[in-house]
Amino acid sequence: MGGNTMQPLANITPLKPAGAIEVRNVGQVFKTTTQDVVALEDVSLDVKPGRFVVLVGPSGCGKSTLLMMMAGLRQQTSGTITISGAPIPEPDPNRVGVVFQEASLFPWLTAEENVEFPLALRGIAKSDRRTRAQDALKLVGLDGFGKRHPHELSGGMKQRVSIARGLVQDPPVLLMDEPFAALDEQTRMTMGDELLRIWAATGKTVVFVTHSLTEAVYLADEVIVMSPRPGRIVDHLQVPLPRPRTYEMLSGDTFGSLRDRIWRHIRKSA
Amino acid sequence: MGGNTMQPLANITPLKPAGAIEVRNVGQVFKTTTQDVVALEDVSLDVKPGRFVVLVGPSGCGKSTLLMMMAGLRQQTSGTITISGAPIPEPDPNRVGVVFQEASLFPWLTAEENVEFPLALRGIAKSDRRTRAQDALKLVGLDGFGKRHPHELSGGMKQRVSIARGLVQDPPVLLMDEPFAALDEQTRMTMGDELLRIWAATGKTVVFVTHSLTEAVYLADEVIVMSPRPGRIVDHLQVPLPRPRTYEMLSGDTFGSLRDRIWRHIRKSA
Amino acid sequence: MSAATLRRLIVISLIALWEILPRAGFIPELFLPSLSSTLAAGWNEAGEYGHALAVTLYEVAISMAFACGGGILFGAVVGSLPRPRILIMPMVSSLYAVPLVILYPVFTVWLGIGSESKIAFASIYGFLPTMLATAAGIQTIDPQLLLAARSMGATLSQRLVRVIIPAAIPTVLSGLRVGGALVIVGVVVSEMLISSAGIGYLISRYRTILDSPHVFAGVLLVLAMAIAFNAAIKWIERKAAIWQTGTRAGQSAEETVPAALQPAT
Amino acid sequence: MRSGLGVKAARIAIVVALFAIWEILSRTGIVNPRLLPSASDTLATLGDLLQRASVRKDLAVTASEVVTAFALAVPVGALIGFLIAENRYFAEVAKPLLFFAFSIPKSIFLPMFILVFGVGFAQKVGFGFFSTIFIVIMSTTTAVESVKVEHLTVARSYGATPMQTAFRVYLPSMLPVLLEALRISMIFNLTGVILAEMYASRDGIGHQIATWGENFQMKQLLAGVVMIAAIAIAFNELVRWVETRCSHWRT
Amino acid sequence: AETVRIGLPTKTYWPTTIAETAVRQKLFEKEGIAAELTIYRGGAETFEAMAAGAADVILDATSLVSAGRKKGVNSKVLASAATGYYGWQLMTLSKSTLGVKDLAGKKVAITSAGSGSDLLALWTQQDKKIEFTRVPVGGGGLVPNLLAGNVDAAVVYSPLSFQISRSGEARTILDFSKEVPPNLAAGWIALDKYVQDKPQMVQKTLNALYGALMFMRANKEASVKLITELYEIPAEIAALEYENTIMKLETDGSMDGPKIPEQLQLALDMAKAGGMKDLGPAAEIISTQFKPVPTKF
Ligand SMILES: Nc1ncnc2c1ncn2[C@@H]1O[C@H](COP(=O)(O)OP(=O)(O)OP(=O)(O)O)[C@@H](O)[C@H]1O
Ligand SMILES: Nc1ncnc2c1ncn2[C@@H]1O[C@H](COP(=O)(O)OP(=O)(O)OP(=O)(O)O)[C@@H](O)[C@H]1O
Ligand SMILES: Cc1ncc(C[n+]2csc(CCO)c2C)c(N)n1
Ligand SMILES: [Mg+2]
Ligand SMILES: [Mg+2]
Repeated sequence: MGGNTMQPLANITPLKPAGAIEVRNVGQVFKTTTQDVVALEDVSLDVKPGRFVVLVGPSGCGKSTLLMMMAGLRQQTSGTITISGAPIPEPDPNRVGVVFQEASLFPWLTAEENVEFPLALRGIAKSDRRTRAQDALKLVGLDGFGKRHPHELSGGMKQRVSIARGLVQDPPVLLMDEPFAALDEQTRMTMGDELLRIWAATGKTVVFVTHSLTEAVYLADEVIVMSPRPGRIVDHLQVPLPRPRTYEMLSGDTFGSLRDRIWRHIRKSA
Repeated sequence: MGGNTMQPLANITPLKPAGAIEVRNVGQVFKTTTQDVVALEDVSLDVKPGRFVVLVGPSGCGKSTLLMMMAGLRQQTSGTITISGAPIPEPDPNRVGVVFQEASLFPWLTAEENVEFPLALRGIAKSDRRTRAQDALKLVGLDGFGKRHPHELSGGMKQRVSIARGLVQDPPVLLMDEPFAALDEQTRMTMGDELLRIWAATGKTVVFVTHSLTEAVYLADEVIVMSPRPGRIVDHLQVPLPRPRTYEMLSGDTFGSLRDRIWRHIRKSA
Repeated sequence: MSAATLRRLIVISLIALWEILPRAGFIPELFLPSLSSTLAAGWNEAGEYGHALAVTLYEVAISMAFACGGGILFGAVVGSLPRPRILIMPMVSSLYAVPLVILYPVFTVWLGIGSESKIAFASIYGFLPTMLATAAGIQTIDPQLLLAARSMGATLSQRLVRVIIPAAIPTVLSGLRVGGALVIVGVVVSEMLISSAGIGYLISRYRTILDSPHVFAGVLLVLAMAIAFNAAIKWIERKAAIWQTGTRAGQSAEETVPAALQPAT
Repeated sequence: MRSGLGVKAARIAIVVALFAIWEILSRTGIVNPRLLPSASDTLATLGDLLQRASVRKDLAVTASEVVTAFALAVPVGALIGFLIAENRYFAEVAKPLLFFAFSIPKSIFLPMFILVFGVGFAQKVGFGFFSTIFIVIMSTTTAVESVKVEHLTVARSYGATPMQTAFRVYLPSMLPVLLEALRISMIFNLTGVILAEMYASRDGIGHQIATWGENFQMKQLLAGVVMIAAIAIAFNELVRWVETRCSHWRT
Repeated sequence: AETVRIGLPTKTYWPTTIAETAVRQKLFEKEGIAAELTIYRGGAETFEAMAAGAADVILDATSLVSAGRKKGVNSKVLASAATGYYGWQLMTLSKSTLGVKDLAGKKVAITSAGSGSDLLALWTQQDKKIEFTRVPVGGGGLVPNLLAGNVDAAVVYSPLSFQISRSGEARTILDFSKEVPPNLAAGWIALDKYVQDKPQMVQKTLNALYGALMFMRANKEASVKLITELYEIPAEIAALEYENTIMKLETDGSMDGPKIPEQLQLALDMAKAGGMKDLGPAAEIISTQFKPVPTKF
């Protein structure tokens, strides 16, 4: 996987390097039939290129909404967002890839074809596509399941296909919305390590939503903690643990105190 | 919530008390377009009435499938299953309630109406229904969200509505398929405690699937560990921790060693 | 008894009744001539019927392309764009609410009396149900799938071809069934009303002179077209079955669905 | 649905524009006004016709036939469609036959209806029913097939009876497709009844329209068509209104 | 009173006027019966309705009676009504200079294949020894297609023919009422079974119908007014219709006359030339059982 898809960006954004995310005073209000819901209020955030940022916060605080806006899938009610220096009024797979909270696989395609889908959109040759899709499926431990249709897969397997689909696109920024929620702990850990390996190798910027504080600290360079509705950023922690991360760190003091600090925020807000 | 829905069962099952689950040499084979998939093989299991049993195992090992069979929603290829002493060829909400892995709410109903749904099916009066639904929603921390439609709720909120829908029917056996997967840790813990409280008060039998080993040990009387496909039971642990469970127990030795024992199984199988 | 056997039995008994009822005098030959005399009548004028069939098939084929191709494309575009949908759909379905058959004789003034007017009429007749069904099918698509495709940078046409149409396949197929059938009906009816060629023309000509065996020979040909069309749709359905695995239509297309998946009824 | 005033205005504008084009085509003689009387003339004639007691009676007759045929065809067709979608055996037996019946031009059978029902209310209703039922059956079948399996599983797990499943899961899931079907069915129904009236009748608006057509009374013919179109469109709008009321939960 | 169901081929065809007059002048009532008029889409449809038992007495082309006998529908011509195609004309646009002979190779509109207009078009081809294309355009398509220039000529029936010639849009190049030799084109018809079961009803019905004709002949003003009203046409066109069709109809109706078999055979021969097969001899379809006694008005 090369970074060649990033090249066209050089023309658009001479100032900011590819992969930088800037969120400035962003707010989001949903109009429902009954009342207006302020989902996010005055959120500002800077993610430097190549950083692994984890977003945590209570259910319904607006994490998915923030991700959708960064992906250009939803427009903020106020404020600005730039990705690699340019605003993102429309989804742009050359800049941003998304793994959704719900697997959202195409039921009429096999696992393999689902993973190939974003490549097919760009007109990549069939054989090339197949190889890359199979690599991605191997990465998520679904070697040999390529020919299955989504309804023939378990919940966790679907989610893994969805992750493979996100990875295969290889954009400079990867947004992942609770990608490991449906996985068992072993698979979750293996995939976490795999993700870190890919991240380190490709220099991607990753924004990752999770409910597991252990996972958050284990994966992140920085953890961003959000308050319940209306969602605001209440803390922004740097994780000073060295890379590569190891399971031993989980029982270390640094790890424990960071986890505790986040936990207190979450607890307070509930 | 009373146990009055259990009374009619006395006539059907004079021998076994309501809530007992017996799984005998059960197997499940899926025929797919390409090949036959043996999802479960020779699974036997006894759950005494009023026990809280947690099912863990790697993704795709057949946990959901086993639950579907206990619920009468899918017929086993071989073996027998009895609930409260009688086989369950058809779903029977008086015996078994289910909370599904995917929220599967009805999009045309509000959160409240979704929770009321099982009650409405039994012809319970509107006002009574509403009160009970609102109680259930309060229980899952969704007070005030009753009038929202599913598409206006976050992933975790939908899952909680689905849990409320499972709780509101009050059957002697409750099957829960990863109900807390989409929740943040705080909500997850609160809801776990809430579930334990309801369980203790009503004497229900609960079969609970989770990927969190901590959650498994924290909640369970017994933990059943399954191997990867074809799914078999590889371990059946009793959790000797006293009730009510407290967060302090999480750091205790008993807890740690149980968690470790399960972890080794899962790790081995991966 | 297997379903196919029972169906065959029904068909055979219908055919037998067709022969017996007129012969026994239960139905006057004017209304229903026996099957054998119908076949004989058709055979005697085989050349004439062959020529008429060619004309009708030509008109059906072109109308089918317009109605089904256009209907699916238009329905998909309109159904997936919220603004045009709100604006156009009500107008289109209102337009369809106008019983056009009444105006057909007047239409011929502008479209001429040849194949063009039949093709135009049948195309409109078949276009709208196909389009409406496609648009309706698209509205029931899981929005999450469209979101996912959008996030991967699918262009409008890619979303249309790769997401919207496959997801709407079951509905589109049924729209196609209805639309295609209406194309056949539309061509034959307009031929019956005004034309100088085609099966519909033969039917109405022979009716005017009370030549019922020849009328029913024409009807028989229409039935044959319906059967052929049905077979074609079945073929497409089988091809598309793999696409429908997420829906109940797909579930029942599979032989392997366990009994437990079947609803209680 | 917040379609807003803008959309309504645009819609009205389109309708007005269509009438204006019609008026101009006819007035300027681009189209022979004998073949296409102007919109204003047609509307004036329409007003005139509506004044006539006989036309009003014809309308009432047609309306009663249409309503009766529809009231019979929709429940019966929906029931059969439902059975077909739900029962594999029944479906395999009936589906090809019904589809086949659907693809036959129904007007061939008009004489048969006279044979069975004579000429009158029953024959019109019978033919209207016959023209409508197949499309209702086929649409219902499709609508049923669009129901999500997960939703059925949930209902089943709560022990929903077939009736409850029908009304609480099928009906709301199917509603968009079903309403669409209802719309198309009404058109088939209306066309069927009018065709039957044109074929043989003592009264009814279809009968009048046939006569106007044969006598080259273009103003009356167009006025009659506009009248029927208006009725059909009114029904269409009614269905749409129900649709927007029932599908507020959609995004 | 018992009701006779009278079937009529189209609204603006003269039998409708006759039957309507009989109703309005209460002639059926005077005969002690009631009548129910039903208008059908054309001659074949009217005949089908009678065969189906939906109409008791109809007016229709006599050739259909003969064709029907071979299809198991046993009916007879009870009374002669018209021996010519009154009001039927071959017309072109006024601005066209075509004559009948010039139509060779051109397009001529007829209502539908096998119908009365087709018969006349075929007759024209035979009589004038020319070949043209007959284009069926339906009743509603005749004038529009003529005016739009889609066809070169059209076989037009009354009162439409009078109307468009009056308005100056079209002109007559062949008047069938004059050119076609007298033949028993149309008659009042009933099923044998009905005649057998209810001869009295048949007699009374014929009495009322011919009584209506007598009334119309005697009351021009009232008749023209009725036609004006019924057809929604200007009075002057109605007057033309009255003069050129109503006044030409057979007043006697008797099937006993010496010329009847011959005129009927001529009608059948014309139908045969028009494509009808299986027509029996004229004698088969004549019933001389009834002689209309016009009801007094
Ligand atoms: N389409 C919508 N209409 C109205 N309200 C909405 C809509 N989408 C989301 N919301 C509301 O916005 C808030 C934030 O939702 P969001 O999905 O971003 O939460 P989240 O942080 O991802 O939660 P979870 O962890 O449960 O997935 C919630 O309160 C939700 O109810
Ligand atoms: N309809 C089906 N057709 C074919 N195979 C299926 C079907 N449903 C499930 N399977 C297979 O059966 C196995 C067990 O699936 P199941 O959903 O029970 O797993 P699970 O233990 O619940 O996994 P997860 O934790 O990921 O939800 C999987 O390998 C899956 O691929
Ligand atoms: C307005 C009008 N008049 C007559 C006929 C046809 N038609 C029915 S019965 C009959 C008797 C003489 O053949 C004829 C000509 C028609 N279709 N439309
Ligand atoms: Mg979320
Ligand atoms: Mg599962």
